[in-house]
Amino acid sequence: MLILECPYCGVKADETELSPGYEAHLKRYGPGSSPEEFEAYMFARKNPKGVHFERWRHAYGCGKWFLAARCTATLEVFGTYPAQSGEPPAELQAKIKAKRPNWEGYK
Amino acid sequence: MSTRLQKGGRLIDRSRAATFTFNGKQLTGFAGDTLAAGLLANDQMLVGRSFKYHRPRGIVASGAEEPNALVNMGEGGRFEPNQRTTTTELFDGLTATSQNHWPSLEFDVGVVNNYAARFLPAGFYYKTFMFPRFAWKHVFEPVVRQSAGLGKVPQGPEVDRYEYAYAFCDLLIAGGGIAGLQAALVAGGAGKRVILVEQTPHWGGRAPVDGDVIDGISADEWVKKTVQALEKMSNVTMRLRCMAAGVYDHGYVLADEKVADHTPGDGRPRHRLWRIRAGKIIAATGAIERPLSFAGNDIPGVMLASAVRDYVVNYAVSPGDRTVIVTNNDDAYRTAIALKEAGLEVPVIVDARTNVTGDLPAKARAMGIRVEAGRAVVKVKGAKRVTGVAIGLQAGEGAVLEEIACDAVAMSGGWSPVVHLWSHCGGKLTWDDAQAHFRPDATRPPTNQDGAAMVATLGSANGQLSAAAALADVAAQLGGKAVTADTVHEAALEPVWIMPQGAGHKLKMKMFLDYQNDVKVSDVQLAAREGYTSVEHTKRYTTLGMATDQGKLSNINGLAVLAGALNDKIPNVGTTTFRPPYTPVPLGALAGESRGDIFQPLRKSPMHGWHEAHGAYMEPVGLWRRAYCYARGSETHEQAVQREILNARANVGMLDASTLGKIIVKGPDAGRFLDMLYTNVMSNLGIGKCRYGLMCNEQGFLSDDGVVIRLSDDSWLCHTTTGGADRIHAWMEDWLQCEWWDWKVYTANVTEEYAQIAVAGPNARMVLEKLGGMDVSKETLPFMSFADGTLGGLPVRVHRISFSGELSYEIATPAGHGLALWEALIEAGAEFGVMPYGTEAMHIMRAEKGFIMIGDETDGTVIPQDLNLGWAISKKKADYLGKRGQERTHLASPDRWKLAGFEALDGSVIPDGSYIIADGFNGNGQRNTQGRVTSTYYSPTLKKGIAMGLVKGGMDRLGDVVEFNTLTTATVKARVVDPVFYDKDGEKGNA
Amino acid sequence: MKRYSVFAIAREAMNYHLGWEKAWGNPEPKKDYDVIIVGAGGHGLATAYYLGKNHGIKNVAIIEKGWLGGGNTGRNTTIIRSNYLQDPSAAIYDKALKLYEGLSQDLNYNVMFSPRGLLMLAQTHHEVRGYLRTVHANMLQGVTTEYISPARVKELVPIINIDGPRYPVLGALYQPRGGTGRHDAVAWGYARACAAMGMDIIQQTEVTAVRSEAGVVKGVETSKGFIGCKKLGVVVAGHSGQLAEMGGFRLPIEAVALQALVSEPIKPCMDVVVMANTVHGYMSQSDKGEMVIGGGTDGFNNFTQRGSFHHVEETLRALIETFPMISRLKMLRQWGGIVDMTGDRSPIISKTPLGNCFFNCGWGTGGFKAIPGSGWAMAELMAKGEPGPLAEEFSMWRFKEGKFIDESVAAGVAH
Amino acid sequence: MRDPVSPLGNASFDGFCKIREIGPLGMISLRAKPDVKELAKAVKAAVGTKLPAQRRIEIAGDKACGWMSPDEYILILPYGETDAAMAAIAKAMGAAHHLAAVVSDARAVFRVEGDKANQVLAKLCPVDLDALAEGELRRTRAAQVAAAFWKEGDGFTVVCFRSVASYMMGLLSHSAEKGSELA
Repeated sequence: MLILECPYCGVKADETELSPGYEAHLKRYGPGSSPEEFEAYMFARKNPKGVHFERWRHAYGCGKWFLAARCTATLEVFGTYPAQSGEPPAELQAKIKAKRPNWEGYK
Repeated sequence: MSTRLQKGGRLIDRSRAATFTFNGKQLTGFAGDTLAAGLLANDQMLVGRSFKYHRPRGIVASGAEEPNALVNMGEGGRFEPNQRTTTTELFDGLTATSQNHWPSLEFDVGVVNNYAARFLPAGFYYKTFMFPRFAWKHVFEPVVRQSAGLGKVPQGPEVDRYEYAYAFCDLLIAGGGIAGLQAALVAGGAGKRVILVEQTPHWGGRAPVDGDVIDGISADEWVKKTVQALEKMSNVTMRLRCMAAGVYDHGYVLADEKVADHTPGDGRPRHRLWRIRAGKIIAATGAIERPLSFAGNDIPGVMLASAVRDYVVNYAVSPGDRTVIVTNNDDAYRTAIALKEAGLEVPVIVDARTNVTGDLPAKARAMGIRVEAGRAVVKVKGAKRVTGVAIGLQAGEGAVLEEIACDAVAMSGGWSPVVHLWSHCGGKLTWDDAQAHFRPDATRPPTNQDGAAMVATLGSANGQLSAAAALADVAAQLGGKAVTADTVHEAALEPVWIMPQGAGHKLKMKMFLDYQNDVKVSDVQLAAREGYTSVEHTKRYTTLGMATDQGKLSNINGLAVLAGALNDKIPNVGTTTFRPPYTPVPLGALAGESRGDIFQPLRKSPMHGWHEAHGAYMEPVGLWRRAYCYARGSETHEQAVQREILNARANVGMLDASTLGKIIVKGPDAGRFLDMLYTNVMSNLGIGKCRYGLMCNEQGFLSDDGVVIRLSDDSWLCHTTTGGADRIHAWMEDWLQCEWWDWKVYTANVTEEYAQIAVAGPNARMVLEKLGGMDVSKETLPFMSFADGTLGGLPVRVHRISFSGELSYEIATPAGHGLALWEALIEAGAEFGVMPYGTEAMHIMRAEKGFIMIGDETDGTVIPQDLNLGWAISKKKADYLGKRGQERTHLASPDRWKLAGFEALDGSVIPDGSYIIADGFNGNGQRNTQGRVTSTYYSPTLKKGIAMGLVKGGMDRLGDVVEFNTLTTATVKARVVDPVFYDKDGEKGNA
Repeated sequence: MKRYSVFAIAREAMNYHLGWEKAWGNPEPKKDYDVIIVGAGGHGLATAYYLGKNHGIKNVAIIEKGWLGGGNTGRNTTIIRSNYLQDPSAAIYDKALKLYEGLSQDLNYNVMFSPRGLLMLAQTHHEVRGYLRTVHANMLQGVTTEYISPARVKELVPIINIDGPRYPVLGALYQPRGGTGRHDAVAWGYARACAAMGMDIIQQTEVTAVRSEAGVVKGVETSKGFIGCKKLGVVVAGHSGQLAEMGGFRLPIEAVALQALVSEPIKPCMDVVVMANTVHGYMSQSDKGEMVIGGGTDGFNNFTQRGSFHHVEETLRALIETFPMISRLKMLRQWGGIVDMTGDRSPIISKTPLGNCFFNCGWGTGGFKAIPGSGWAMAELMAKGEPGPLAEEFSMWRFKEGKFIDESVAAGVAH
Repeated sequence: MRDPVSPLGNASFDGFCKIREIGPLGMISLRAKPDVKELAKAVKAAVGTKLPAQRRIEIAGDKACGWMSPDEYILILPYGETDAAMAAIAKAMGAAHHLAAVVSDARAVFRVEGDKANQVLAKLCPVDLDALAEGELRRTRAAQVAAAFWKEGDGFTVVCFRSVASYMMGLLSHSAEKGSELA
């Protein structure tokens, strides 16, 4: 039963107030992309046992999508940040690196 | 025999008798008794039969760990099987019956299994019952099932109510013994928000029973004083009868509060399920005494030493006149002393240790109790009740030195911390050699969302078994004013896993580890011998610890026996996983308030009440209820649907379309956004106009459709399907927030702001004109346009769109006016023959017109191209959601099944769900297919069966005859036709 | 290996059951094998078994990180059925069902397959139509199913509340041959049969890397050192992603938690398996008398074998609505498993970009019922290097082509 | 023009708290970002309050403005005044990017009154009510539906969607049953 803090409204939201949205920072491939690119965009998922970047929507709240860095093995949450982010904030990446020295980075 | 003592009983109120029945027999106890205490007070030691061998079973314990004393309780809608008598509070009028026997508790036919026990070792069923093949299901399994199970099946519908409650705290303390109370006092004093829960109806735990002295006063007094102090703290919440059932991630704790189990029918919720979010959790959940494994340790009258003490001290119940104590530790001497002090006889204390020292044995000896060191109970004599014990050397093989008559045996194999809450989220354990138990390893706690320790254990749960140690533990972990308990010197225990240590196979087949599931020492050894050496294999193969007590008594003894059999150390064998709940929780409590009218939200349109009042048969559509049809008099639903259709085609009908989604999309980039969302172009739609549009997911599959209208230069209103409103709104927001966040677009889901009514049929315009208020003529309001205005004095937006193929107006009005508008239309339409129609008529009318329906023609694997909707897919657009997906080889294949109409050659209705057969069989021997039906109805308009479906080749197959399968060997031959069956030129809708 | 039978039990009983042999051994790994299977769950063991039985490949090691049968094989709700909609699914699940029907005899181990019948309730008109479609499809697939009336449902399941109030039962898809099996026994039975063929089941051994040369697999690094092989089969459910990464490619898989629970045991009251997909719950009664209950999955990646409790509550609310009397039963134990979900929720039985390396995964919430069929198909794929008809459609490349095997289309079908 | 009807006709329930359905109230959903300078003006013009900060509701007599999300506000006012307010918003916002929609009829509004009102909500919402500040508008879930509430007077005002009004009434009544007080 996760708690994730919504970066928009500051609520420490209960999992039941949220809708999950799976992997974050996917690049959309539209017309003109190769079959491999499109497949990667639609299906190939990182699915790490460890640090995972994912999408959540504060569905029973402000309705906004946000992103979270969470460990799928311990469920530790390293941080949340707005969905309008091209990549995880640098300080969040540093925090994760400090806590998980073997982490290979978000890419 | 067991009986009520004349004096004592710290928890009972002798002034309040409670009459109850057991197996129809009327018995009397006192307020404050548990049902088990009440039964024992009436000499009812035999209370049930075991699972497998149907052996007689008596009360073993005095708390949540009880494996045997489970009863059917209550009657009718309050009947509940498997109620644990040791945790059930006695109340006046309680009724209970024993379980798992036939015909009676005293004489149970199932006991034949006991005589055949030798042939029924662990896992015997895996090795037999295999022939003949059908026999397992039809012969053996029914016998196994009938003899297994425990309680009876509840019959009546539930009569009680339940509720959830949420709570938040810095610190949740589970367990209201002295460690929990002191922890609450310290944390509460430090200003923390504390919730303290205790599963029993009493604070204080075992300390008062054990006669501890804390801060110079009796434990009883100290508990009272501490509780009073806590009650004064506004930041501390205390709940009795509230069991912390499970710890979940991120500090989430479920706790089950038995609000009214002991006062049934008083109108309060029976249970309340607390959902607590705690910053930190402290498990001060105590410890559980272990049985000893000697032959006949399951005979009624053999009890845990601590339980014997509880019954004497708490309830003034004597389990027997002569109680033999058998132990490997000093604590059991407390029981001997308590019995002696109550005036009962203790013929002997059988102590497995060769060297017995310590304060308590000294006291026992001083009281004149005989202590035999280095001795073992070789076996217990008796059948339905203990009659004596045979004693031998613990170091021996079972030679009997002496037989002693007794009617009860109190055993103690040491104590195991209750580590469940620690372990639920992965807290690790460490083996404590000195105390021969697993206790929490504080260096490997379960962690929370911050990666920090989430649970701590205190007191006995942390292996600090004495009062002094427990309180010192609180001080060490939480600080606060030091509270000290008088120290009693206790000598070390000596681990004893098999008694006597050299016992032979015959004895080991009578040494029970798991009383309820009938798992014996010999079974665990057999599992090890056969290679089921992982602790999980052993557990599953023997069913050790899988009974309703989940191994609270049996696990450690079983592990030790397994370790012995593998010649390995106990910690290397490890434990099985602790899973919630700590003790079983009623499913009703877990479902909370959700039943009956508030089982799920039932969404109602503003006209919902009208439909119900007018005979509508309502069907669930998502969480909505929509009118399926309005049957009149003796009409069947089918007849009603046909009447509604014919009337709409001949006169005029009305449909409640309020559930359709309505989403405003506005902004400088709104047109561009809609062009990405829909397969066709919406940016060039004229203001005041309507356009049908399709939406696909990124895979390319059709996900929703609806009419889009242009409200102004920068705003559109998108209609979605009933099921699509929230989904599509979320979909829009997803793209706007996560992909195109620099586009200037806002959306608003205004679905529920409006009631929407379709008025359809040749007389539709006349009905609207009768109401008056705006010009709804063909010239002013042509097909596929809309206008705002009033009708009958109500504010409306009128759309000229048609899903029925008839002249049709869809009228939206603020929901608060919905019913008024509906009634006004019904009234105005009376002279034009208006009738409401339901969803089924709508389905059929649209099928007659060849309109597709999301969910019928689509199923998540269909693309618009399959449905001949290419006209609604822009060829000019470089991109739209789903375009790339549709380019994939399988989706672009010419072999895809495509939409066509079908008419059975004999005019019949093609069976719903049927497939179009193709020649031959595939590699797996399955008949090849070339299509399937998607919508099939009897058309009352055309007086014949019509169908839409997908077929390889689609409209290229016009005129072909294909074969649909049926649920018999027969097939239905049908011709491929144009799916527009009615008004092919669309003259009616345009009228 | 001595055969199990009632006579064997009687014989051993005379000797306090001291004479039973080990069901499987505890071997040290050899230097190399013809085939290594990673994962000694039901699917992995079945693969090994059929490699030996059908293809004569017996120089096989099955490597298991924990204890055999300890993953999803030992934590599912034991439902067995084959009433699937799509041809490839119906084929492999029905193959599995047919093998289950004779599995106890085949393995000489009673897996307690109990064809007690399985019902999927139709509680909306949409669901009615979905199941009518399935029953027509099954007809052509050779899978025997029926669409039955509410009255017949009530006859089969007297404890059901047929009239709602919220979702009246409108009918049901009934597969009389469906039922349950004893999950642990399936793993144990296959394990014992593999051991009897001389295969090595190596437990408590973790694969840490996949070694390959020139795009062809050579063996695996393990916590017990390198073990060579000619062919590698990976059958590790929730951990498939990690193994694929070791092999240098990515799978369309996400691991999520699926939860289940059992009630305390009561006397027999329900002789069929009931699935109610509108309200997301399914229930059967075990031979011990427990009501075995499952529901939906969590919506986020999770490797903890613990789920979020609100899903359990949702399932129970739904089932109490359907079976009001269970309100008075108690939850005895709840647990979670890691299930591997693909893009279309159907499995992958496939060659991979790495030569001689084969994956069997993605069974999501429906793996147990497939075990024998999955093992059969995987063994065929591994033995021949090319998929047979059973595995053909389950290639890992189907997503690129958009060739889905989507079972959710008929009516939200849980497992 | 006829008066609109509230979803439940102002039903009420007496338990350990009083539950009343109120309304219909006028409501406008206004979407714009707070850094759009016209926004504060528009809110002022429509309901007379200042722009609320994150998770706040500004109340002025029978009008209010609540923060719903970083770019969404709810304006509350008498039912009959929404047209005027919409006009005022349109005027104040001018060409600035925004969306304003009347949602009065899309909502049901309840009052939960009494000194144990928080206990009713504590049974339904996963919200730490002790931590709820004065003037805080909390959007959350009440059992299985979306809800928003804030403290006002001797209790709470609770808003949900119109279609689930009777479900919400059922929840609130069940939770306020006499004898089921939490403390």
